[in-house]
Amino acid sequence: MLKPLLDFEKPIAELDTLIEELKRSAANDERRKAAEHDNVDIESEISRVEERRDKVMREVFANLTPWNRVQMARHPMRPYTLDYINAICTNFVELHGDRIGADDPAIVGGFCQLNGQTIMAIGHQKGRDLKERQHRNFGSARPSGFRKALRLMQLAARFRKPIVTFIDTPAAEANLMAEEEGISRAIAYNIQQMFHLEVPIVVAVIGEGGSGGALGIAVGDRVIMMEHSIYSVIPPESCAAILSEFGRDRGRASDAAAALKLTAQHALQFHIADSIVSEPLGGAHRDPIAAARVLGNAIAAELKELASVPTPVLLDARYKRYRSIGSWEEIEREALIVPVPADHVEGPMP
Amino acid sequence: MLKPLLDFEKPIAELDTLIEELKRSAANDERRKAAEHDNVDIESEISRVEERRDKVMREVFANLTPWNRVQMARHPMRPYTLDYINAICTNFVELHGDRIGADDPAIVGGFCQLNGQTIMAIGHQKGRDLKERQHRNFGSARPSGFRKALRLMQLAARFRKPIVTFIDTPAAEANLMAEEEGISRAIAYNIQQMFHLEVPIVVAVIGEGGSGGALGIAVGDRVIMMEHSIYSVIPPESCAAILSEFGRDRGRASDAAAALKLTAQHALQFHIADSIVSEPLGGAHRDPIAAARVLGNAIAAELKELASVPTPVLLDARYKRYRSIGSWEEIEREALIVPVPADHVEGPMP
Amino acid sequence: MRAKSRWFTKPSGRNGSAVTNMPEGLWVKCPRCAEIHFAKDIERNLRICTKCDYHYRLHAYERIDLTVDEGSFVKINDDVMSVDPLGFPGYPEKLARAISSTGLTDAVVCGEALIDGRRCVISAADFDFLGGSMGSAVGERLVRAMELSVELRIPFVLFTANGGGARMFEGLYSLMQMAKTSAGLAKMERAAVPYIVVLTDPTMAGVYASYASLGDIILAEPGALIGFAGRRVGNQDMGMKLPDDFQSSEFQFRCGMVDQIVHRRELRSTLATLLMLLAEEGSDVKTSA
Amino acid sequence: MRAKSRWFTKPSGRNGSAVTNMPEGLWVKCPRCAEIHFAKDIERNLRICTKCDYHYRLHAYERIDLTVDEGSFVKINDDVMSVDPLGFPGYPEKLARAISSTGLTDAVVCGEALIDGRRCVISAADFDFLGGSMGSAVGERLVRAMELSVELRIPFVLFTANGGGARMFEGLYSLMQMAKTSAGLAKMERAAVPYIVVLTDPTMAGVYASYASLGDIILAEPGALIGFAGRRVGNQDMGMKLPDDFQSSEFQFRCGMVDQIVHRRELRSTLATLLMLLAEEGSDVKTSA
Ligand SMILES: [Zn+2]
Ligand SMILES: [Zn+2]
Repeated sequence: MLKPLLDFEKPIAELDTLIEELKRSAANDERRKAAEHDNVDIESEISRVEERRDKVMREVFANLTPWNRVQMARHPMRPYTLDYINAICTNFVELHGDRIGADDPAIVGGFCQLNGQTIMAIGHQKGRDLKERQHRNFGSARPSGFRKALRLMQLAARFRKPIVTFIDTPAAEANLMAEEEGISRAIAYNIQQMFHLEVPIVVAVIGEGGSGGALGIAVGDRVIMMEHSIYSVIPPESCAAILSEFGRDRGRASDAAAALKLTAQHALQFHIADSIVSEPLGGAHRDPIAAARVLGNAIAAELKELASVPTPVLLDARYKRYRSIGSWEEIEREALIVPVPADHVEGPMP
Repeated sequence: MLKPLLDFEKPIAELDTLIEELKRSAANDERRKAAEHDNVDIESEISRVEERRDKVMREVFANLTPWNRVQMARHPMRPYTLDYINAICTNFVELHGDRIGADDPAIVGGFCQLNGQTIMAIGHQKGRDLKERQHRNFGSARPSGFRKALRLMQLAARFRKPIVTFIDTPAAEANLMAEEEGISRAIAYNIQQMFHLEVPIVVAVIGEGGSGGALGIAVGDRVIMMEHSIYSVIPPESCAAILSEFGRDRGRASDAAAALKLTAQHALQFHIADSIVSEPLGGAHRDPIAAARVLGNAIAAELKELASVPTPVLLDARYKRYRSIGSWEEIEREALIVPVPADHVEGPMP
Repeated sequence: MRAKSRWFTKPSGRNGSAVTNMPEGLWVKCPRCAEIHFAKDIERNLRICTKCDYHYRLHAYERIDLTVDEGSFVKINDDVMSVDPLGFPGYPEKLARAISSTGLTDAVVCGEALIDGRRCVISAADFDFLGGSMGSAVGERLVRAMELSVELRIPFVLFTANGGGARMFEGLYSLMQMAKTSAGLAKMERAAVPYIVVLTDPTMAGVYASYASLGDIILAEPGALIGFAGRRVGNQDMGMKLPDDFQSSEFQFRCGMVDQIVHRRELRSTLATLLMLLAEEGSDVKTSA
Repeated sequence: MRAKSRWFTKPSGRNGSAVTNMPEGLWVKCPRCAEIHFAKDIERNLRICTKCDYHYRLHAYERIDLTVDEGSFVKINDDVMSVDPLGFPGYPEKLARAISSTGLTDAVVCGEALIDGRRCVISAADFDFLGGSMGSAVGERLVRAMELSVELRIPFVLFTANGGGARMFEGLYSLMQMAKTSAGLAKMERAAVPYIVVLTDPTMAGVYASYASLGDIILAEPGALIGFAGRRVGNQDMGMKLPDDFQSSEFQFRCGMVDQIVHRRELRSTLATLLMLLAEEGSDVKTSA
């Protein structure tokens, strides 16, 4: 089966294929002898191609556009929440159900151990193959998913177990049934109640941080973003489709992606993310175990730091963290002029 | 339109009709003159019939069977929750919805004032005519009804407003949808959470206290029962249909009603009700305003008493109240014999 | 482009509002029943169609005028202004246009006021200001209003009409205003200070999925558009027939999200009753207007 | 009638249980797949059908034996006995019969035990004792178990099998055991002591509508009957087709009421893992059995 590839991964994949072929030759006595006969050193040839591959990879990944980041965040081979939980944690016991009427497979959660400490791990869950994707509703949570998540978070808080959430959703479900079951209220209530949880919360954005659907489980004391994850108020396609600036054309999603400043690097710059976890060269899916190890260490380090914070201080800091987010200015009445930033001013300043 | 009547109300109703006719005559000049001509004093005739009617009524109501009490509790003319709220309270603002997916008309609730004090009034609501009865699901609450009630109770607790609940339900809804939406969990969760509510709760059983469907909003610091209300673990019809002692015959519901000891007077005797509110002679429906006044005063008196109890004491007393309910005995190993009460023992005691 | 205009117009309404939303001209055609009315008749009828009861949208100051005791409104937070943190194409121009056309400094107006003699903090959004959308300035204004409510221990009454949801021109900052306003409401919840929401036409997306859904009590005007995702999105994704009243006040009421649908004519008295009922024990003294 | 028999039989199981539920005779027919098995084979297979995986009901002590560390079970509350508070026709006789036929003193057995070295309070119901129904004695036993959990700060693990719900022979007293047990669980909730429920066949009515639904974590054995009202009642009232798995573990799982359906073979290890995960910080020391 061919692995799905992004366009800019193709030159890398070609070299990967070449390396694999060379390795197969090296393992094949006959071919090996033939190569020796031709004075070809397969080992050094492999090293040479690997170097070239890594160089290409470095170049490609040094020049990712915001749209490329969106593609990386949505990469079909990217590790998902359960991949990380299984790699980072032990003794995961998945807990199900909202105790109201449903169990939403688009959000998973349960108790497990990280470095010997019990945590509550919760995250959006996408599916790998078509069947599982549909089962998981592409990671778009329904109201019952948010309610299950809140139930589990409150359970964890009662038993004083810290909470780790994994964010990876295109958006919350928005169909008729979601509306009937109060998707807006479910998200809003989660966000509000997360400010009351008396345990540390670490949020890890591992893929798509899709607007309210992400935020519904993403209020935390620390927000970690994977290098190739994104966090956005609106999918760039929808943004492009709405705004005349992008010709109301979904095809111009890449322009919208650039305008929205939705990359992990921007979130860090805006002080909405606290740190970025580097991914293996080429992205987490090229080496999921290594990616998980680095993320796991980052989460553990944050949890360790938060463990010593007294609960009232923790809750107060959480409040202040979100209370202070925003970019605005306070203007004296007399100075009231339209606040146009310098690079949008036409003509000389007065 | 003929008012619905119970069998044992018929002799009373006949006299009522006669009194009404006499009064019409008294108000009619022509007939009055005819009566005077015949030396009949209509006024004293009215008094005489009224006295007889009251005597019959006293006799009938002094000899109600448990089954008659069940009939009274279910009387189609009996005042319902909203009748009491409207009679007792002012400024009632009904609040709707469980914030999850539905608003259940079988439970109503909202803020209002009782003697100038804000309370949260909540109750099962039956319907008077066929259409409203169906709309109210005959007072059988769905999971969303219990969830709405809990939301309102928690709202009241946050704003430190006491809670008054009115109990009048045959049972909780038990159909497929109720099961799917977790009717059992909804009831259980309400019961549990009511032990956390940091405000006084007064429960008034006004009609049918139907098992779990009643208890789901009936955990309180005081339980008042109307004279002709009942409180039962199972409808007597179902009890009769299940047990061979009653020939597994729904028709023997009256025997089951007697065995179940489900009247207000029994509940008082079992220390499950704290007091009984007397109803006007003939039942609350003969004078709903008077009935409401007495109930209102009883509730207000309980609230006044509870207002001065410090919250931790209140919650502790509520716990102890329910923790101590039950009839059992602790038997030393050596003394282990089947605990058969005296009136069931056959033959002479040893 | 550099806007030269000052964006606050001379106050003319009862509470210092600029009357801007009166339909232009003598006649007005009802968007629901298509009846032609004298504009004056609609105006006199609280902006409700005299034939089909359609509730026209109100501007923020019109809303406040209809709700609070005359002369009691004291504006707050009005100097918290939006900036363009992302350098988003077209945003500064849109902002300038909204400011000059509405006479407002951003999409919500906040203040302190009396309703039937009872103190409260009040806020109203204006759909004509970028669809009433929530950017950083809106978030900051609302949180300040909430904090004032907590400080004074007086209820916060909020009218929505934030059809635009989060203001995407501010990217992640605008998304985070959902968390910011909800943080403020968590604080109100802990302080047990009442928060009453009135959902008005239209209330969508990031606003409905944050502070608009979190009222201790949630009222709605009849027939308002209230929902999560745009109707088109819903249609597309579902391939199923939507109910006629999808995403209306009535739909949300049926789904248990709304306490009461209140006719505009009853709104002020309902709010007054609620403020009376929710007054703290011992503090239930009306302030004379 | 006056029962003369003592109702406790000589302990014979690992934890002092009377082995009573082994199908009589050499052969046993599976109630689900109708396959005829050697009784010994079923017994060896934890009372699970070797063909269709049907989970036979277990007696209280069999359940405890399967769950706790050998020899660790210490019975409590066993002397709390039912009386006949209402003088209900036939109740004393039924009680006497249940006692002598099961060898139990009432429908639930409670105790302290170790599961994989971790202390807990444990309780198991026995369907053969008046359908496992909840009377005053059951309520008292369970609340004492909860209070012990709180006192010792160790989890409470409860197995249901209370098909009978509330024990109607005790009238209002039995109904009130729903409130009494829920009160105990409110206390556990406030004390933040874990409460783990395992729903087993059958769990209905007043039991499911009180403590059986209130687990912090709720597990269920496959194929158990779990629901509110009897199937007939449901059918009657609805006049609609019920799903094939109506009121099964799987149905309740689908409806979000159950955390996990756990095969009997995995139950002990799942409980052990949960007790390990839920151990309080600093107290996570296993006691050697
Ligand atoms: Zn019209
Ligand atoms: Zn079988």
